[in-house]
Amino acid sequence: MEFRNPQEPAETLSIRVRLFARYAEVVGRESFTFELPHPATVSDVVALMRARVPNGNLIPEQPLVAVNLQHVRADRPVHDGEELALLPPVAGG
Amino acid sequence: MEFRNPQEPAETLSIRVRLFARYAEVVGRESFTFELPHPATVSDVVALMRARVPNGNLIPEQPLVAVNLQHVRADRPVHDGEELALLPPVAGG
Amino acid sequence: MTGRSLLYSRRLPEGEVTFATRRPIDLPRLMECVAAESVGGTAVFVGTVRRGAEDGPVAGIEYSAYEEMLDAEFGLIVEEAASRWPQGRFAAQHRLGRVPAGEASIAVVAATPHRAEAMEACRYIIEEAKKRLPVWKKEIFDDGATEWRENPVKQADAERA
Amino acid sequence: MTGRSLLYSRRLPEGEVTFATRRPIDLPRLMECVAAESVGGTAVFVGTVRRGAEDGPVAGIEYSAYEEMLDAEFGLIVEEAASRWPQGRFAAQHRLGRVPAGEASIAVVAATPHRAEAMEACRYIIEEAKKRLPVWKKEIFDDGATEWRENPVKQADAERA
Repeated sequence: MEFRNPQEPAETLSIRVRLFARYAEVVGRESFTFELPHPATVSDVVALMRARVPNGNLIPEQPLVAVNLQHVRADRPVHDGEELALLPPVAGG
Repeated sequence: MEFRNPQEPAETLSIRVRLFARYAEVVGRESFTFELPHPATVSDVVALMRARVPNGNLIPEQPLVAVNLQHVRADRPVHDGEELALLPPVAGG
Repeated sequence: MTGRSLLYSRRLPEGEVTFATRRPIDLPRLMECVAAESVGGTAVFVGTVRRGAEDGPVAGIEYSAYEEMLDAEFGLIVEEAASRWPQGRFAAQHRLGRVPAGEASIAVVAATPHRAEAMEACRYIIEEAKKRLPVWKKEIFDDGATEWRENPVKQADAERA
Repeated sequence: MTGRSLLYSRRLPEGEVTFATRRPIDLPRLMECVAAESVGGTAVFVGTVRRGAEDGPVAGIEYSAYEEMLDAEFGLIVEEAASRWPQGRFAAQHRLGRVPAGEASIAVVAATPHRAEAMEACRYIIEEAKKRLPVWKKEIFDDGATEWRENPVKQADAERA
């Protein structure tokens, strides 16, 4: 029988991943939503995506990632409902 | 009786002095022509002008001078018929 | 809020010029934005799509962006410039979508009381923009072939995040 | 040849734009002059007459020059820039006569394949122009008073000649 403390975060995290430019092109889509067990980090989400999505392995193991419009580190914990943006090396200007 | 070698330069130099901006304003004219004995340097011409021209002493003893559109040093010899431009400190742009 | 940002001088009314634009860059308009009685020097940088690339004649470049983050990151860059050059007035645009060869993809304008700061601020903004803005480009060649182009990344920058 | 000079990129037809001008500076025209397929970066500096000077509100500045030497000296500066940045294309104008506050007195445009050189070349040209061009300015205040203004001269520069 499962006991769950209501103060604790959900056991399962729902994370949306957005892909841009070349990354979107290689996997043929601009976004995915993944469920994964709590706790998880940015790099866990990336690893899951690389394993699950066709051609996901063409995306680097440590891409630039932004959450809430800011760059984040690979070891940052992710929270339920967050959106991760995977950014290819930039090429503005 | 005077003997003069035709290969030698004229005994007297005729030099035109042009003045610009503040220098022209202080002496009230934009050009003068001076006669002075050969040999002479740029600084001899400036000294003559400072002595002869009303308010000439308000022009510095060593102003910037250009001949043939190029800056020259105060000890440069002057040649008959040359034009010396006396340039106040520049203020372009 | 895609492509609809304020930015530029903090003294300008919001929304006058948007940073991201799908139309040709309007440099005279950007220069009007920064004009002021206090301004003695205005420095501008304009980046243009070059026709002659390494792999053949380029017809144009298709620029795409993470637009919300583009606005946010450019806002940060302008804030940084404004704190380094408090009297500075700044305006910029980045064009998105297809930009034909010969046309401008980015313009940065920095105006300050004296000339040295204008040039330094302009350079700061363009260098940071090149490193940080989430913009990507795909070269389109005359024969229709395309190729993603990435700016050279220094290791130190890659590890910054 | 007063005010009628060639200059600019050595690749431009002579006489297209004169360096010294008594009309408002035409920046779009200068930028057209340097445009080319090879250009990836264009840097611009515009110097503007400031309204707020130390001694009161400035209505304008009266610029005068030794015009033949202005052309020659600016030609030298452009030659120097062309030898340092052989792929560079350069254009510039200096306005003479009375320039009202808020209007441009000088503009320098430098275009190169890549951005760093464009900004460096533009800066080289404007800094040399400020030090070397035989141009003088008289500030005209709102009350009609006037005052000659000279750029600060470093001793090393004064001794150069």
